[in-house]
Amino acid sequence: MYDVEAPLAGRREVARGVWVLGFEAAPIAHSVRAGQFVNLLLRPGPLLRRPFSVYRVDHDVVEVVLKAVGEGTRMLLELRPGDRVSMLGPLGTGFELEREGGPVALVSGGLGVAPMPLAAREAQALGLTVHWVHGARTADELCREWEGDEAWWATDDGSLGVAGSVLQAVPVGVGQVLGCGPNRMLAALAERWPEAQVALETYMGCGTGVCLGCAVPRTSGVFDRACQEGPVYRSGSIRWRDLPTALHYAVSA
Amino acid sequence: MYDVEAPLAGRREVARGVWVLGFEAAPIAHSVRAGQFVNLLLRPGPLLRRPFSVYRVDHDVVEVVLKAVGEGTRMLLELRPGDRVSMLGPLGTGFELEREGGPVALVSGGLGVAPMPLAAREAQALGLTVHWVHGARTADELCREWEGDEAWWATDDGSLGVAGSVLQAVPVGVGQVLGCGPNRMLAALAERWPEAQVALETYMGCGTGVCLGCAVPRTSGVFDRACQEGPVYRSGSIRWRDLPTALHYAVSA
Amino acid sequence: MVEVGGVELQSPVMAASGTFGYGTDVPLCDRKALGGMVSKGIFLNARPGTPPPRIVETPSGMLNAIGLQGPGVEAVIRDYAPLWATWDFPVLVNINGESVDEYGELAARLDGVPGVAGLEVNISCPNVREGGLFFGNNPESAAAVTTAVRRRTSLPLWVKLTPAVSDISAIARACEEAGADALSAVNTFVGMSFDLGSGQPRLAFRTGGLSGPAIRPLALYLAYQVARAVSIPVVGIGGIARAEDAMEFLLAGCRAVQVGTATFVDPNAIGKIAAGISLPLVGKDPLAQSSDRPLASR
Amino acid sequence: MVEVGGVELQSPVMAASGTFGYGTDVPLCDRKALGGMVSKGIFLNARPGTPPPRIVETPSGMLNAIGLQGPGVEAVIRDYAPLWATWDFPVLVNINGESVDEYGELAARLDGVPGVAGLEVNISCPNVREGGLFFGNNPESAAAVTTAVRRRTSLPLWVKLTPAVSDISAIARACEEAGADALSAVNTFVGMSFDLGSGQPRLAFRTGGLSGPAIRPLALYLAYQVARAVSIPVVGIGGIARAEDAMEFLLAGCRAVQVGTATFVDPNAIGKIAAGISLPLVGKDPLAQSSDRPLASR
Ligand SMILES: Cc1cc2nc3c(=O)[nH]c(=O)nc-3n(C[C@H](O)[C@H](O)[C@H](O)COP(=O)(O)OP(=O)(O)OC[C@H]3O[C@@H](n4cnc5c(N)ncnc54)[C@H](O)[C@@H]3O)c2cc1C
Ligand SMILES: Cc1cc2nc3c(=O)[nH]c(=O)nc-3n(C[C@H](O)[C@H](O)[C@H](O)COP(=O)(O)OP(=O)(O)OC[C@H]3O[C@@H](n4cnc5c(N)ncnc54)[C@H](O)[C@@H]3O)c2cc1C
Ligand SMILES: Cc1cc2nc3c(=O)[nH]c(=O)nc-3n(C[C@H](O)[C@H](O)[C@H](O)COP(=O)(O)O)c2cc1C
Ligand SMILES: Cc1cc2nc3c(=O)[nH]c(=O)nc-3n(C[C@H](O)[C@H](O)[C@H](O)COP(=O)(O)O)c2cc1C
Ligand code: FES
Ligand code: FES
Repeated sequence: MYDVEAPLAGRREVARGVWVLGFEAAPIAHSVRAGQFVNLLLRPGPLLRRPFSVYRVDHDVVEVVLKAVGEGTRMLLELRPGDRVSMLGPLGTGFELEREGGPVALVSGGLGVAPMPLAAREAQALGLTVHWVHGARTADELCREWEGDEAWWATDDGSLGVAGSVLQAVPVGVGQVLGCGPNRMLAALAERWPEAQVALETYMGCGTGVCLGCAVPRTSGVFDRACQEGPVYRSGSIRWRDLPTALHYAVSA
Repeated sequence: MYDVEAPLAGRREVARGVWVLGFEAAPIAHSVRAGQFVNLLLRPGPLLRRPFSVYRVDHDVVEVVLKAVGEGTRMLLELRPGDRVSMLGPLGTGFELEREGGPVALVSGGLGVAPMPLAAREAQALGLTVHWVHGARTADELCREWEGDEAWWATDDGSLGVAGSVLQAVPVGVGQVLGCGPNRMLAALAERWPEAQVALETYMGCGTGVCLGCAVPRTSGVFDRACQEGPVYRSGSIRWRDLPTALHYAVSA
Repeated sequence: MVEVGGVELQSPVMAASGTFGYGTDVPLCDRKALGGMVSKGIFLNARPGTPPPRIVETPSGMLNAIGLQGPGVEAVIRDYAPLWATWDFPVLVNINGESVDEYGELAARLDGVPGVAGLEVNISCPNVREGGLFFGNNPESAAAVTTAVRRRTSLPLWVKLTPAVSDISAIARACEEAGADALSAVNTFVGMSFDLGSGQPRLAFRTGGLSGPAIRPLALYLAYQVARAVSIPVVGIGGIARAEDAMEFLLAGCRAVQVGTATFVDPNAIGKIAAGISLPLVGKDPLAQSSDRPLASR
Repeated sequence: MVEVGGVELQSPVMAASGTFGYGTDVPLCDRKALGGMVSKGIFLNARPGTPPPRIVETPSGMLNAIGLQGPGVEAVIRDYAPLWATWDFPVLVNINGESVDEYGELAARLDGVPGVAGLEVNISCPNVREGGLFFGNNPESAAAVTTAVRRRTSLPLWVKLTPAVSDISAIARACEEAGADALSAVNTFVGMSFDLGSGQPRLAFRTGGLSGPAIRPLALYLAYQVARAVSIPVVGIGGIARAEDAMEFLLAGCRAVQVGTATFVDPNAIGKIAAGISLPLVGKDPLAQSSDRPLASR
């Protein structure tokens, strides 16, 4: 775990209103694994850090992908090159891919695309075939960037790829399923692939395992810490009914 | 009173660490009088507004002069051209000059220079002779800009002008004295010129007269509002002993 | 129009006592959107207030120790009430006493004065006889003040509750039983701050009342408890700066809200808040839906 | 070294209960600067905690409703105490009960366990027998808990006070008389927040404890009152994020401080705070200098 004063190195738009921000943070860039996250602090800014999956790594640069949903994300998108954030990471436990596990499907909805490029690279490094499966509401909300061997698309309105849920776009014959997206989508994914690995979002206090704020209800009856044992879990091990379906609120000054 | 979303138009350094910031705020620029102030709000930023005397006006631009002393002033100095603040003003009651009152001495210590350029122009518009009397600790802390007919300088260390208090630099024969600076300096000024008009600083809650936070103890026994009846007072009408001598504190996140 | 304890408000968003003066100094506030206002707190006699510094900014909040500076009731009746009588929105007078009798006396003087739409009784005043604890700190003294006021006036009577108490529900019920028509919840929380240079408290008065967004979650919980405890209307107060904040108090069971510190930041905060409240929400009753679990655990 | 109620601290800056786990998960904290730590609060038996959401951010603060999730006392004795015994800084165990007896029982189990430097008794727990009000809400139940613990242990005994009470001095004195060696002031303030979409409270538990800089002025005033009321040492807690904040509590009469929420923001907050405290200041006694004016007025 490192705490890096990370300057913004660059940014690009990858879907309507969705931006990739790259921050220089060498020690994190060199140690992060797919599915792990970083926790960003803005000063001035809201009290708590904001967690983001690592999207990609480019030499010393750690990339995250986001859109403005509240005060913190709005401020992140207003940063100018050279502006610094405090980046804490890498945090959490990422995906585990098996060399013998067969072809991989990376299934993401909306901003759930975030952990997938790193996962694609790790899978390819293991010699695995990678199916990139990505869905959004409309074509212009789809993330334009993808990695892997073949891409499959889905949109709610059918403006690109399969019309309907991203789950319908998953090709047959995959051996390992990795998922990320809204809890509702992940719950559906769990019904079909209980062995799938999913990366969850929860509200977080610390991101480092000490506050117990990020409780994930497991079928074993316990609450796990999304920031420590998670955010990646076997989808069948989650009590989906006890997870909030929509995470949203905003803090005012 | 106007509330203007005012973009930063430009800035310049006028003494070591002391900057003039110009904001576009036409309705305020066209109505402000010498000694009045504006109340600036930063978002994101500290909860309350920050009061600043109007330094100069240039067409639609309102200028203030400041240095970094805490969170709010630090953030103001980090603004980039085009960044907006909310500017409320003009506020308070300014100086009153008399056409028949004789030559004017504008006596300022440090950042107390703030209301003086406007005062100089108003005095000259009345046909009055203006003595600019300005002091600071050292020569490089003196504000380099001045207005009026003749300038007199003082520094604590004698590096420029009179060595010692700015009061010693005031020339003889002035009819009207206007003062601004640390309360200690103004108290001394009051002993010598009880009829002088001084612009005070107090902590302020609202700047608009409703909170009663900016209490100024008058010799009449009442507490006045610096933001409404003030910030300019006859120096002899203030109970100097009941004013805090140093105003300073800082808020953390 | 919203009716609260006998007062007809223009909107559910009012100006809180001590943050709007006597209503004469807030030119930028949209007075059409203003539900009503509560005057700065007054005593029977004029009070000079406390010496400066009176204000300390704190994270998302501010401490104030004004000392209830004001001209006394007769001057208010003479100088302000006639103006209020000409305004479209109702003005309540916030009354304060050093003794139970003083509260009663104030109520009597204000009874029937044109322009005075009601009284808001501030029980966050030190009870001089009981060692300086607030009247609002226990049900008995809160009820005693309410009763004294009720006996001497037929004006709508709101009681403004003190926040830092062990059980606000008991105090709320005591005020209701003693004849309050509505309850305002809540006043500022007592706090302090030290200056590291001098080693002394930053406020000349040492302690002050904390207001602003910092206290919102606390005030909301107190208003929620009060709304559950009584059947008279509750006016929520504390840290409201946006329409969303006001709606949280309405969801918590309040009939209206008051806005204080936000007016210092934006003189038209009330106008914006009133404009932003979406009314469908106001009907929802969260209390009806949620089960009754114990109320705290960390 | 600073001695507080029988515990030798490495510095005056400690980690607060529930914000440092069991001390095993904070790799970036400078452990040389750490005065000591208090464990996450435990009960006699394992507890699953409350369902999510457990956290809500608020202006300069956060609400939490964790529900005292933990493994129970035997697991703590087995899994953590042996580790603590090897550490340079002292570890206090934060104990919680649903009844007075449960507190006593916990104290007995932890008595004499190597690695346990002392007990911090959290009295901000709902007293199930008394209708769910906190044990810490009145002097009698606070004293009853303290007495029960004192009887069953010779360990240093700190009592952690509840903030939202009418008169914290009385409660502090009751705990001192019942045998507390030090007092921790204060715990979180109960608050809440509503989600406008659902019309329901944002926390699954409905209410939660407010912590962070928002509460600092309130916590400071409470710690100040406690320090004036008792002669045992007081440990100040609430919103401390910088060395300057810690120094305010020391000026208010505290012997040491605890840092909670700031650790979430900066895992080495404690290291920085401890490094930044300038000791000359610690000697000053503002209370000796200031006159005794009544304590609040707005
Ligand atoms: C492990 C993890 C990885 C994430 N990865 C990404 C990512 O790659 N891209 C991305 O856009 N978002 C990601 N999120 C969600 C992201 O953290 C939130 O969108 C962000 O914190 C919102 O902050 P805000 O200030 O803009 O919103 P506000 O609503 O103002 O935030 C208020 C509070 O709510 C929390 N919050 C709000 N929405 C969420 C949410 N959906 N999940 C968790 N906390 C939330 C904030 O952290 C904050 O404490 C991730 C969350 C987690 C837990
Ligand atoms: C009528 C008036 C005119 C002023 N004109 C100028 C000017 O032209 N140039 C200039 O540099 N400064 C001026 N000041 C002082 C200026 O307002 C403060 O320096 C500024 O508010 C400090 O903010 P901060 O966030 O940097 O400091 P912080 O210390 O972080 O501020 C914390 C709080 O203290 C208040 N505060 C701190 N110092 C002062 C102070 N000296 N006076 C009043 N409030 C203070 C802030 O407003 C804020 O509420 C004026 C003050 C008043 C009342
Ligand atoms: C400067 C100031 C003065 C106040 N004066 C009074 C008063 O005279 N009487 C009263 O009952 N409340 C007074 N209050 C409390 C407010 O009416 C309100 O209850 C409190 O500020 C919380 O609301 P807010 O967070 O919106 O400011 C005052 C508050 C402030 C900030
Ligand atoms: C997530 C969280 C969990 C907490 N758990 C406990 C606890 O188990 N026992 C306890 O006595 N206090 C607990 N507290 C209270 C803190 O120890 C501390 O008193 C409070 O947070 C105020 O300090 P702060 O503002 O520095 O966080 C908890 C606080 C937080 C934020
Ligand atoms: S976010 Fe604090 S334990 Fe996971
Ligand atoms: S600053 Fe509020 S009345 Fe002057």
